[in-house]
Parts: sequence; C-alpha cells; structure tokens
Amino acid sequence: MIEMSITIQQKKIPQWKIDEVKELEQLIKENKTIIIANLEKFPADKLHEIRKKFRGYAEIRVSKNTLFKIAAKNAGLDITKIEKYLNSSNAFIFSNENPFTISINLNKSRLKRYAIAGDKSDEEIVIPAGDTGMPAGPILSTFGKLKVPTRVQDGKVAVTKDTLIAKPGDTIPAEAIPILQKLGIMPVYVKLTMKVAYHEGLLIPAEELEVNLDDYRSEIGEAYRNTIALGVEIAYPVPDVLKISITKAQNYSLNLAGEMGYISKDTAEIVFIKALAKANALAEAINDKANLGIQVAQ
Amino acid sequence: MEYIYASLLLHSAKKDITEDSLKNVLTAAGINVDEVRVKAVVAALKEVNIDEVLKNAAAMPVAAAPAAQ
Amino acid sequence: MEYIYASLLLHSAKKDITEDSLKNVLTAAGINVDEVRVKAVVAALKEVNIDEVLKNAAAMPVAAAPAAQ
Amino acid sequence: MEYIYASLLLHSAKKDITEDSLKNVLTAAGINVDEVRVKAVVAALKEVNIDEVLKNAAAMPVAAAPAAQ
Amino acid sequence: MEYIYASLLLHSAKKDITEDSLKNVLTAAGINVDEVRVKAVVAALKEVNIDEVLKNAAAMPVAAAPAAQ
Amino acid sequence: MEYIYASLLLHSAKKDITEDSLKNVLTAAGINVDEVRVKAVVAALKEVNIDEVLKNAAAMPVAAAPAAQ
Amino acid sequence: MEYIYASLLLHSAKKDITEDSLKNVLTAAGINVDEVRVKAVVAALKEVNIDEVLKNAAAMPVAAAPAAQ
Repeated sequence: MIEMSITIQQKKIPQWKIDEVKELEQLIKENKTIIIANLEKFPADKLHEIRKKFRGYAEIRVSKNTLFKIAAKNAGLDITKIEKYLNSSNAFIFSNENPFTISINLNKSRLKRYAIAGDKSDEEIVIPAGDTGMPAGPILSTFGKLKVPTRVQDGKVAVTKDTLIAKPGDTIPAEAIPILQKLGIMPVYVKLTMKVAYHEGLLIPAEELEVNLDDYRSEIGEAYRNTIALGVEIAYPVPDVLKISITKAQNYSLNLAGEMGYISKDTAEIVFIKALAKANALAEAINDKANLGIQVAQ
Repeated sequence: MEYIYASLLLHSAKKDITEDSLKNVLTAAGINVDEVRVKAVVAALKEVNIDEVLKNAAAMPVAAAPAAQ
Repeated sequence: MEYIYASLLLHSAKKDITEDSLKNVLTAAGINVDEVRVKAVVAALKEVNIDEVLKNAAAMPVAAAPAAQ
Repeated sequence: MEYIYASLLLHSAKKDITEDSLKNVLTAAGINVDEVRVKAVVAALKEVNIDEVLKNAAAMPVAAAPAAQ
Repeated sequence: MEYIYASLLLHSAKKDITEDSLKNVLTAAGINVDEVRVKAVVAALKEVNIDEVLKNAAAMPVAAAPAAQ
Repeated sequence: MEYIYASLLLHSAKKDITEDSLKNVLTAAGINVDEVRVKAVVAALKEVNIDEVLKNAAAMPVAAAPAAQ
Repeated sequence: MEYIYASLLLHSAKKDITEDSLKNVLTAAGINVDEVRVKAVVAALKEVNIDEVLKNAAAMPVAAAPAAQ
C-alpha cells in the first residue's frame, strides 16, 4: 500500500522526504544496531548535546515513523516485529556497537533539568545548610512548609541544617520548585528513553536493555568471595589462599579450645576470655534484675 | 565474681542453683559465705534464662585471642 | 567448662589451684570428678600466669559488652 | 552467576572479555549460551574496573555475617 | 584462581566438575592447563560440599592475609 | 595447640576423635604424647558440639581487635 | 581443611612440613592421601611465613583481605 501510494503520488512527495528515506535505508543497512527511543517529553534543544556525545560511534536521527517504516522495508528489515514501536515521536539511533553499550552511554549522557510542577524526582533532593542568598520575606513560610529549618542572617534566609525534601521517585513538592531553581538544584533527568533495540535479527525490549552496573559490581564481588571461600576450604595451593586457610584453621582451633575449656599456653587466654564473657554476661543480667551491687569485672 | 563463677560451675554441671548448692561450692573453695548475697544471687538467677544469657555472651566477638608468645 | 569455672572460682578467692582444691570444689558442686582432667587442667595452669591472662582477657572489648537487654 | 564466573576466569587469565571469548568458555562448560546476555555482560564489564571491584570485595570486612541467630 | 573460577562456573551451571570438564573450560579460556593442578583441584572438591561453602562464604572469617605483593 | 589441631584434623576428615585416633595422629607428627592430656581432650570434646562451635566461629562478627599493642 | 590442620600440627610441633611428614600425619588420621595435593600444598606453604600468619590470625580474627589475584 505504502509503496503504491508512493509511486502514484511520487510527484507530490518533496525531495527531502525521498532523500531522507534513502539515507535511513542506508543507515539501516550499514548499522548492526538500531534503537528506537521515545522523544516525547524530551526537549528538542537537548538532542544536539547527546548527539555530540555519541559522535563517532552512533548517529541519532529524528524522523517520521512513516519514513522510517518505508526505509526499513526497503532495507529488508522484518517490519512486523518493530511496527508496534513506531508510534508517537521517535528518535532512531544507529550504531555498530553492542546495543547495551549504547544503553549504558545513554544513561551516562543523561542531562539534568530544573523541576516543573508535577515532576517526580530522579534523585534525592537535599536543601543544603548555608546561606541561600534569598531575601527574607514570604519565602520563609515556604521553607517552613517544607520543614526546612532556617534563620534570618543579614536580611537573607539561611538554612541551618541539610534537609531532605524528596527521595527518588517522589513527586517534587510544588512550593519547592522556585527554591530549587534559585539554589541551582536540577533534580530531574533528561534522557532518551529506549523503547526497543534491533540488533542482528534480535529484538531486545527496553527492560532488558537497562544495564545496572552496580548489580554487576556486586555480583563480581560475590563471585570473588565465593571463589576465595572455596579456595580456602580446599586449601588451594597458592600462598595467599593458604594464608587465609591457616587463619581460618587457627580461628576455629582457638574457638574450639575456648568452648571446651582446653588450657595450654596458646589457649589459656581464649578460654578465660570466653569464661569471663559468660560470667560478665550473667553478672550483668542479674544486676539488672536485682541490684546486687556486683561489680562487673572490667 | 566468686558467686557468679560458682553459679556458672553449677549451671554447666547441670545442677540446680540453690542456696545450699551455692554455699557448698563457695565453702569448698574456702570462701566465707555471705548469706544475704547467696539469697540475692539465687533469687536473681531464678528470674534469668541463664542459657539465653550465655548464648548471647558466646555470640559476642570473642575471636581475638592473641597466641601466647 | 566446669573445670575452668572452678579454677576461676579458686583463683578469685585467692586460693592455689591444686588437684585437691579443684577436686574439692568440683565435688561440692556434685560433679563426678575426672582425675585425668583435673591433672591436665592443673598442669596446664601451672604454665599460665592467670593474673596476666585475666587482665588481658578483661581488656578485650568482648568482656565489656554483654547483651544488655 | 555463570556469566560472571566465566568473565572472571577470562579476566584472571588476562584475556579480553569479548562476546567470542565468553561464548567459548560458556559453551565449553556445556552451557546454552544466551546471545543477549553475553552482549549485556560484555558491554557492562567494559564499564567496570574489575580489579578495583575485586580489591574492594577482598577488603570488605567479612563482618557481613553477624551472629544473627 | 582460574581453576576455582572454572570450577564454580561448572558448579553454577550444575555440571559435574571432572578433570575433563575442568580442562575443557580452562582450555576454552585460553589457559595452558596444568594436569597436576587439575587433578588436585578435582580431588579436593570431591571432599567438599560446595553449596555449603558458598552459603557460608559471606560469613567467612577470612582474616589477615593481605596480598603479599 | 597440637591436641586441638589434631582433633580438628580428625573432625574435618569425619573420623571419630578417640584416645587412639588422637594418639595416632600426634605420634605420626612426631609428638611425644601426654596420655593425661589426650584423655582430657577426648573427654572435654565429648561435651562440645564441634560443628556448632565452628559454625559460630565462622559467623563471628568482626571481632575484638585486641585492646592494645 | 585437613591438609591445613595437619600442616599446623607439624608446625606447632616444630617439625618440617615435607611431603613425607604431611603424608604420615594425614595417613595416621585415616585420610586417603592425594600425592598431588600433598606436593602442591607443601610447595605453596614454603612461601608462607606461618608464624607471621598465626600472629596476625590471633591479633585480628576477622578482617577479610585475601589477595586480589
């Protein structure tokens, strides 16, 4: 249908559209990764900043869905898979990078903006202690409403204590917005929201595209601790591991000696530590119940 | 702390901590027994779950035991 | 730990920890004394400066913080 | 955790963690490789300073597990 | 620690840790396999309940063994 | 600590800790065995749940750094 | 951990930790000795200052710091 209409109405189609379809077609053919991102709520004037950051390994195009669809079809893409993402206003990111790399970089290249009414905060908002530079006046009652402690100093409002007014995900209190602006606090992120990535025949939905680097860090830490623990347990013959094995064996030995009351030169101390710990605990416990005046040995 | 040590001795031997048993132990250790204190300790220990108290004490960081040089 | 508590009891009562004194205390607590263990404990304690050890033990943060519920 | 162990294996063997090397290791371990995860892991690990994370993991006081019973 | 990483990779993929499977993984990672070490690790792991060890890993009293470098 | 090391050696090999097994191990290590001590250790260990003690030792929170050095 | 307890036993008895002495102790404990592991452990322990490690172990019972490689 589309092709037909194109052929029939070809003369009425402006040259730039034809050129654009050609260019898109070329981009689709030349790039392994295509990401469709939502442009709604994304300020057009910020796009060039992101483009700048992606320069060299990804190209960001804002195009009409219909043009992209034609180009995709011309490039031999299976359009049925991505059709449902081709609504509202989209940006198309073309790259030969791994789609997750693009995702990570989109996250890193996010910008911040001032809050407007109704925004949810993307980060913790803290009004910092110190001089605000704002002249004392009606604004004082606004600070009051936000439960931010203030005092007036040289006719200016000074905040006396760092005060949290919103956590990530909280709707930002409307009355805070002008204050945040005056303080230069930009609590809302501006970033392209990915809808889907198409990569070498794979379709990766937005949820899967999100990469939480902290999760990876903590998994690596866990894997490493597991590895050390297993190495220690089997006395993996590497000096640094054996040192830990020895330490563990010694810790076990001392504790066993302590629990069984085994006294030798090496173990006397742990034995008495344990006995004293118990005696002290008991003394303290009954000291609480009835005031016996027992001096807890210290 | 003698009264506590004596009580713990009885407890760890699974004996009842009574005025008599406590006095016996203290006397055997050559200690002049203070009747009032014996009464007080026995009464107070009745209100305490000794095993629980000891378990908590054991859970405390006791690992440090510098080896004797 | 009975042998240890008994030793601590004697020590804090400023009595010598001998096989006899230890046996006396343990017996008074109603414990069937194991001669071998008594010998072992007394012998081991001979090599240990109890006052020193107790001082160190008490200095440990451990001893300091019983669960105070 | 398979993908992480495989990555750490490559890392400790001083090999680059690429889609190919990761897939090789996973396949050799008899694992059905999930292409998308491989891509995600490779991209993510490019951003992570593994040596740094290992150093921190090692330095983290094992206190992690207080006697919480 | 490559041999341990490889072993845990196999374990977390629920594969048996045998000399062959371990060698396969190590080779796939581009590591020159030391036959003796493979044997030693496989033998040692047979005596260990890995799941149990991992469960306690966080609680490991890994002390005092700073990197010797 | 020899007697304790020997006991834990037997325990971790899942062998019974008896006077004989303990003596065997100590002798193999070239140690002159003190019969009294062997008997005392075996008797004392009978009253202790070794696995429990080790589990608690492992779970011990960052412990008591010795008060002073 | 058997190999470690056996090594510590030898060490505290002031015996050299050699393949033979380690094998003797392990065998006496009723353990089927793995020659390869014995070799590997003995070789690795040669690079460890056990006294130093024990001193630190006693002084700082829990503070994870395994080498990060």
